[in-house]
Amino acid sequence: LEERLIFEYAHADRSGVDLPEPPKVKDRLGGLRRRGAIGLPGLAEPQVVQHYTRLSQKNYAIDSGLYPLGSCTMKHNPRLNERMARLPGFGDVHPLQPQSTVQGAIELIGALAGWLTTLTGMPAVAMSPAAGAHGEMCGMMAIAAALAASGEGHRKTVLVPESAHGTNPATAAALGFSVKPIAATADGRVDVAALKAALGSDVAAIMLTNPNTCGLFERDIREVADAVRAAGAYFYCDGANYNAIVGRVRPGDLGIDCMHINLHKTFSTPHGGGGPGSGPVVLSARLAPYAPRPWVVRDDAGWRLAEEDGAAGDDQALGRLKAFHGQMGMFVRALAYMLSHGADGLRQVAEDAVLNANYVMARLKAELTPAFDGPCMHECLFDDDFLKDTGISTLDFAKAMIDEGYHPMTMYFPLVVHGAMLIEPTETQSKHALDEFCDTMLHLARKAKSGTAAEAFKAAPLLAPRRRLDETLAARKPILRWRPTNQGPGDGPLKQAAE
Amino acid sequence: LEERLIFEYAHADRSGVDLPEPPKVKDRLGGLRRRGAIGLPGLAEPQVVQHYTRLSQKNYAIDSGLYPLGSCTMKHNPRLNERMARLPGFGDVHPLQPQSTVQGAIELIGALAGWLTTLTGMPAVAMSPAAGAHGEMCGMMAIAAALAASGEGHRKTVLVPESAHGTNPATAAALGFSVKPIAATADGRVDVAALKAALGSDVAAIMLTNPNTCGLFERDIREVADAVRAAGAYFYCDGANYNAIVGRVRPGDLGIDCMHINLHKTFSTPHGGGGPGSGPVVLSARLAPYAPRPWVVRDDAGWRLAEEDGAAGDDQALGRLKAFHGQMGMFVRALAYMLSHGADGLRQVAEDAVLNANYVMARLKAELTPAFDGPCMHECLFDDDFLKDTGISTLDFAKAMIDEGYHPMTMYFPLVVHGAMLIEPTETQSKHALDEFCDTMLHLARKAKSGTAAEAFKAAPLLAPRRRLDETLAARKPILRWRPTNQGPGDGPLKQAAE
Amino acid sequence: MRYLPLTDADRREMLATIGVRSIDDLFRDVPTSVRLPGPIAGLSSHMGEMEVERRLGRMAARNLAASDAPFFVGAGAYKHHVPASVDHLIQRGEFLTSYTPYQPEITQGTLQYLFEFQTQVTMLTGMEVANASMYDGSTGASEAVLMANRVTRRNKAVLSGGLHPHYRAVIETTARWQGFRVAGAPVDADGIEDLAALVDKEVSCVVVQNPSVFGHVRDLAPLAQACHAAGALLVVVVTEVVSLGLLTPPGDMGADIVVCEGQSLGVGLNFGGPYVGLFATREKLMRQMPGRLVGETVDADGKRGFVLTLSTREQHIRREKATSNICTNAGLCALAFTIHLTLLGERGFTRLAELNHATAVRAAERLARVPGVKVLNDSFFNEFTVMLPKPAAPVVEALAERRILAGVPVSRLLPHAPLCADLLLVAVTETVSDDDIEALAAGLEEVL
Amino acid sequence: MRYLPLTDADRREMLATIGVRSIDDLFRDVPTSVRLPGPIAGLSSHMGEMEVERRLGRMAARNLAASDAPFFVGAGAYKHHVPASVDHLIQRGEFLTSYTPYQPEITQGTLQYLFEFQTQVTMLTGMEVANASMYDGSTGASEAVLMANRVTRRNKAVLSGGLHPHYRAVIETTARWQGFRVAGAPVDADGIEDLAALVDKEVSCVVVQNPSVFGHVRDLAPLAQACHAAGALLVVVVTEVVSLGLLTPPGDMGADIVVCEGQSLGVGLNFGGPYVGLFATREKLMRQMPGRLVGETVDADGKRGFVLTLSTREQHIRREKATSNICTNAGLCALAFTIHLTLLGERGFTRLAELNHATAVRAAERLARVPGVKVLNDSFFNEFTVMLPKPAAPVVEALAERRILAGVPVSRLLPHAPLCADLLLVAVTETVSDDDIEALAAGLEEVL
Repeated sequence: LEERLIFEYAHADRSGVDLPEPPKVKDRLGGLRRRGAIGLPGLAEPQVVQHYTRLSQKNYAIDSGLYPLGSCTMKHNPRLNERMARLPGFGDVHPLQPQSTVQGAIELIGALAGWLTTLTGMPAVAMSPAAGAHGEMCGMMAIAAALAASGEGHRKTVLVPESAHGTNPATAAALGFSVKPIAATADGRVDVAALKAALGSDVAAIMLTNPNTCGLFERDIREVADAVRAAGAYFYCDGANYNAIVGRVRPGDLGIDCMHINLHKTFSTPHGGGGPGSGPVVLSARLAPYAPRPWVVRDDAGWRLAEEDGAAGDDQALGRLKAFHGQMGMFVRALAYMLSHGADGLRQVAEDAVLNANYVMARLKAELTPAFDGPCMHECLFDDDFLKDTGISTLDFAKAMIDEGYHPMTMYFPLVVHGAMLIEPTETQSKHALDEFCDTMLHLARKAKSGTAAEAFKAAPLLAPRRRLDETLAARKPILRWRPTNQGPGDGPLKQAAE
Repeated sequence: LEERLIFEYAHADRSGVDLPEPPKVKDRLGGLRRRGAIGLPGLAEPQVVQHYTRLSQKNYAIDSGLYPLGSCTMKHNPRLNERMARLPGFGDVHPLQPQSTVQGAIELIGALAGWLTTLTGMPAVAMSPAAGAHGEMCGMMAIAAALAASGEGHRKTVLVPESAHGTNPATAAALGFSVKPIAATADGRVDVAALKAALGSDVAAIMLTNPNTCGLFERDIREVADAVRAAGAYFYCDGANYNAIVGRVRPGDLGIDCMHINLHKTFSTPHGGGGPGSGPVVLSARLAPYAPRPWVVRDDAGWRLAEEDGAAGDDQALGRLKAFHGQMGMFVRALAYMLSHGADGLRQVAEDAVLNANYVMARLKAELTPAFDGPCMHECLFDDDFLKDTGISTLDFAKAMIDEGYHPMTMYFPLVVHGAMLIEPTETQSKHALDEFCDTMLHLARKAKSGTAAEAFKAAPLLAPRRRLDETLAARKPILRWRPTNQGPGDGPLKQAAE
Repeated sequence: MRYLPLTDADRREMLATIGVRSIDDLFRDVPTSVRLPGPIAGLSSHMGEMEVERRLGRMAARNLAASDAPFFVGAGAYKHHVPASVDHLIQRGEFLTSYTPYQPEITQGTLQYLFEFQTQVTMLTGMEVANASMYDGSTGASEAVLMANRVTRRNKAVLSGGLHPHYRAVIETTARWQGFRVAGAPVDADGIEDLAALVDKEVSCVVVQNPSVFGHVRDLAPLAQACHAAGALLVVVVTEVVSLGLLTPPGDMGADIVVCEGQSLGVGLNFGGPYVGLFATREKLMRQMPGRLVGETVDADGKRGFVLTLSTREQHIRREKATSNICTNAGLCALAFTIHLTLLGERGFTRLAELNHATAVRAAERLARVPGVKVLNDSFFNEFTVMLPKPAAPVVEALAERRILAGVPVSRLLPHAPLCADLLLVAVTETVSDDDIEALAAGLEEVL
Repeated sequence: MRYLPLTDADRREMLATIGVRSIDDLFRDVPTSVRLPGPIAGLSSHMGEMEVERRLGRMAARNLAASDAPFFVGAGAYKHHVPASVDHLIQRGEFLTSYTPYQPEITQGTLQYLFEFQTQVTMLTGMEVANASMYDGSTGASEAVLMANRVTRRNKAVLSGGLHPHYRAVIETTARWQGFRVAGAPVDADGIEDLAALVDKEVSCVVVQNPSVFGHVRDLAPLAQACHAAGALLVVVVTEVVSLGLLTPPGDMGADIVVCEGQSLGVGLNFGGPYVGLFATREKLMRQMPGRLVGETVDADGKRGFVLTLSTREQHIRREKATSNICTNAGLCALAFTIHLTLLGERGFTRLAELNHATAVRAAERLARVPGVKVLNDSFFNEFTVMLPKPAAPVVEALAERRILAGVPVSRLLPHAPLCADLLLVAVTETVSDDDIEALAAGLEEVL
């Protein structure tokens, strides 16, 4: 059965919510009472539950199986965390209640901040960024603020390796920096010589991901850090791949100045189909004074949110990044995850994540072509060399995986590798599941190389809720909302079949 | 992907639960410490969540779509009820806590009892039966107790119409009654003349379902009740079909002596794949003294559970039917449902249930053959006349529905109709959903009658997680548990495909 | 009304299609004298979620939740920690709102977990086959006796004095109305009864609980031998299924039927229900089992699949000749049970049992030091009996006022056994902290 | 450890397959000087669910939950009743644990609900297109200004004195570091400002909140005309989206961009986050929008389907030339929002708005009768400003001690505006009962 849009089920006269009769009053709407209907569809509760249940059944998810997306860390999302986030003391408190009535909530933010700074070996953390990219913005603002404070506002260049996430250059550019790409070496790491050469007096910062997006640890990171600092610049580390080293290496020991942490990657808060995220940023001592408001303070009177600068106006804070105090719901989940694992468990997380990725690489290299030699960290990268002359692209290969019951890996990223396939199994997959996955991948690779399967690959997927979708059409003639004139599926195949 | 059994994923060394180290003590197990392993499989939490998520995806459910099972009342299960049942004050209280600490819990049972007696117009209710069949047992025990108390223990015959649920004769027989079937008339109702003729001095009770399992109201029920009473017997009413009349007719006005109420049918507590149910029994004044312990009392001191008879031993109660006080979790859900609907809403429930069933009958009679003339109540019944000479059975027709996305209706029940198809849409389906369902049914009926589709029907279902299963094999060589020697799917098609 | 999708326009249109003028025309078979003209009086009208939550929330708030107090109440229902994923998974609509799996092609989810459940039950109990669950332990015990009667064609059950009084009452009720005899042993608070002496050639079964309701753990092998020698069956009841992580399973001691209350795993307290009964027996007795059974088979393509099987025992096929009138099982509770047990696994389950026992031993040792308190048990698992220097019920009440839930006074279960008035059953699970034990001991010292 | 499926045996076997001897060999690219020899000091070790629940439960218990007190706190986040089915549905694993729908064939669930969400947002706001959500209202407002700057190629934003101070602070932070100017109007507690006077040819947009943070409702059509005459855009911010059930939508008054905080529907208070930002604009400005967009298309079989579209605006394609650095949206909160709104429908949503307004009017009338209290607003939706005879912050604190959460003292938001010290923002939603209003009034009478 096709699932209609809610608008196609609708009846204005129906509602899935019963509300009491409003008391009779003279309205005080300043003459601005709405005229005419909004047009919202009305469904009864049973229909709503069925609609969203059926929609959900068209989704792949971590709960369905292995989710090998590189750089996205699709690990198990514990349900304990969901339960904790829904405790009334966390889920049902208002951000502007008197602070005396939310001491435990502020304490929780403080406790999470303590875990983050201790784990990373950094002295401070800004908790309010709403997502990883928001954290990048926060960190780069702090760098801009520090430069401004020291009279070095002229530093307007930011160095970014070619393999970086798109958010890195986008963030730098948004803040008015000019982005200078740094090449990669043949072994998939940043070209330290090129980097040093670029480190002039115009350079504000370098933005480096470590482990990098090729799944490799930047061996020379200490040397990079020293050079950056010597050049008077700041070292921004993209923490998207923190899962590979959490509990085993402290980023603070690497000489970085700031790093955002995706709580939905390393610390298991759910991706939720694309958000909400949460991106606290740990800061070095030289950036800490510029952290955004508010922050958490503990003093004799208890826990306190430092929300506003003093009347003296001597505040160095870079400002406020969002209303209220950050993604509390994600904080609770992340802290529940950290407490569950503990320092010992988090170390094991990193080890198992790296072990799983190397195991997959070891098994797959029988048929696929690893992009680089040597061990990887938490994700393994292949190029499309093994598909040469097959007429099958990375995309085709990925779509064929869907018919085998898997979500595709990350494709065509990082850009430095041709037809990249980036696989991150995460530590929450069993050896059994990895073996099943590897068996399938090897089978597909052999099939691809057989020389007779190109058409089958191009036709994939066949078994998914939809076959390949026309993205060009979508972009050329954007239909971004339903309108009554849209043709529903009621006139489509189903109706015909029934006749 | 095939979903293995937990035993086939297992590793004894793994656990999805972390527990603290037990304190060191000298054990006091009386020398009965277990020797050797239990053999339980060990899985980590991520695997467990994936396993059961994937299993769930192999199930049809109310949340997936229309569930037209006659006599089962598969209506929407509100999630509010689930939330209420999980309030710590209901879900996290022990049945043997001091009654002073569970006043609200006892009050809830009392409040539900009040709704049940008021709705049914009966003076008393026994709350402890765990399910409908258990309620039947309770009601028939009460009748036996009343007969014993009045010195009429010689009444050993119970009259049961041929169309009754299997539980009716099974219950009567279990209590040592001999079951005497009563024929149905051509219009699908009990043969009143035959019934009256059978009402001798040996008759203990009649067990009648009303509306009956043909979906028809027993027009002559008052006459039957009078005759039964005049003959010195009791009138047991099977309440499985109460949904058709709830809020619109009070069973107490029909002259019955007792009726069980399936909270999971009329009052929307979830079926849960086959339970738990809950089957309170309403009782007439002449049966009330024999109700089982415990019951709820409200006096000046508050709410109280009357759990044990007085020391005087003058108790008439029929005994205790189960440990503790009944299916509390179901009580909370049922009361939440009743409060949500109110007296007005429950009346509407009956009306819409009956309207939906008649609408389906009206639309389907274009191609299918209704078993009886005239309006039905909450379910409509067809025979297999329309399949005559097609080579297609009711079973084949039902399995073909699966490929169209529907759960089959109830088949081959009631037994009085040849190749019966009993359809109960319930009041929680929209007209839109009914139309879609009817279109599909009409399409299938036309296809069946086309004379060319028998093989296709026999092959159905093709699109379900499994095709038809060999039930004969299962019964002939019962395999009721996994053993290490069982062959898992790992050696099956998947493994081969991967090689 | 939020659960009713029909609009008035729909209703009018549908009545027209049917060809009647009003809804009343569809109710024409109902005698006019009993048709109510409007909503039933004395009941409230429909209300929104917010209002329902307020009403029920007020009732809920009048109860002291187990988690809000030091908690030692057991006697057939036990407070254990249930992992969050259990409740999450059982609430998936595909499980929660599914019917009995009579259509196996589209209910393999339910069927497979029940098959896994049956297997786990056989492992725990040391038996060969198990069914897909009963209402609860007490009704399961009663069905076990009926089954023993069928198997042995005898008509008399011997009940241990250590059997939970509620279980005994349920069996007695069944006996009274279904016509068999019961020989009940005297209350056995000390765990010293000799049941073998009561077994004669008329006895179909002996029903014994292990650990007993007073907590005593006993080797049942001698009793099993005595039963078998007399042609009777041994029915073993376990009300605390976690004990099977540490104790010799009934099957290894010669039990013929094992019945457990499965509430401890996955289900929660729920003020007494719904719970889940486990029922296991020997393979040769399989066809005399009550309740649903899931079996393995293959589908038309030869793939492994599961179905309800041996249903010729059941009422919907056999009607008055069925082995039991049972129709429902406790499917969703069985699901909670099996998920919890799968999460635990061998290692987690045995550790959970160790933790329960060790914590209980600690508690027993501490309470034994309270002046005037005597622990009756030499052996126990996670529950034991203490004798107080005065009646237990008022002591429990006094402690409840201090927000300590101290246990079950035996008089609550056996109001007519005066010798038991001073006895208190104390259950100690993994949820009990050292502070809780200290609070109970201190509370007792205060009120005694 | 319960979340880690590898056993030690697995690990050994896998290391052998890889061809290394120890896990350390896989970390060999990490300089030895920074490799930690063991767990990081100063942090606890792993613990079970029970212990985590205890720890976090203790913290949670130290907060006064909104439902446990008469509750009048608003100012950008509102307590509304969320139906139980909303939370049930968003917790389905297929929604909760799914990634961004970059693979449309197997994420039609997410894509379709986002398409429905976008449509609902356009309906509510009276606009033509909407994106698939922003982090929250405040960051959405800041993105709106950046978009206006791009569209107009101007560099100065005028901010209303009725704009939520946090929103203003977020825009100012963005302005400071991303390099544009802000002209902020003075605090407008009385709702009488004339923003048109501030619009000149340098202005890219005027940002105005309706109802304002002080609760005033205004007709923005004249301001829109002034903006358009000067070539500027009108950005309308709505922090209480329920108001759109009763008020003329911003689109009908001429808004070019509408940003709403969507927290009121489906999401809950969560101590400030996560929330969900709604972002809508005119069709002609579509390609300058930030954030993800879902569009309708067809698949290879011609069936309707949905995809992320116009992603050439986005960072993962355009890198430093992207319209915004945003990568995430608030998918799951958007789902909660759209489910709640779908449940409400036209009838439920407009009634909810009526109920909020009517209850708030009642509260305003009652508070106006408290001696010394003055209600500043002529017009409002469900929140209004009262002037107290003394500073509001200590009054609120005193009432909190009586377990009444009376509202937000304006000084909490504007600590450096001495004229505002006596002002209190009072929000009144459908969750407020008559008893609650009476409790607040009585409390005020007591502490004033």
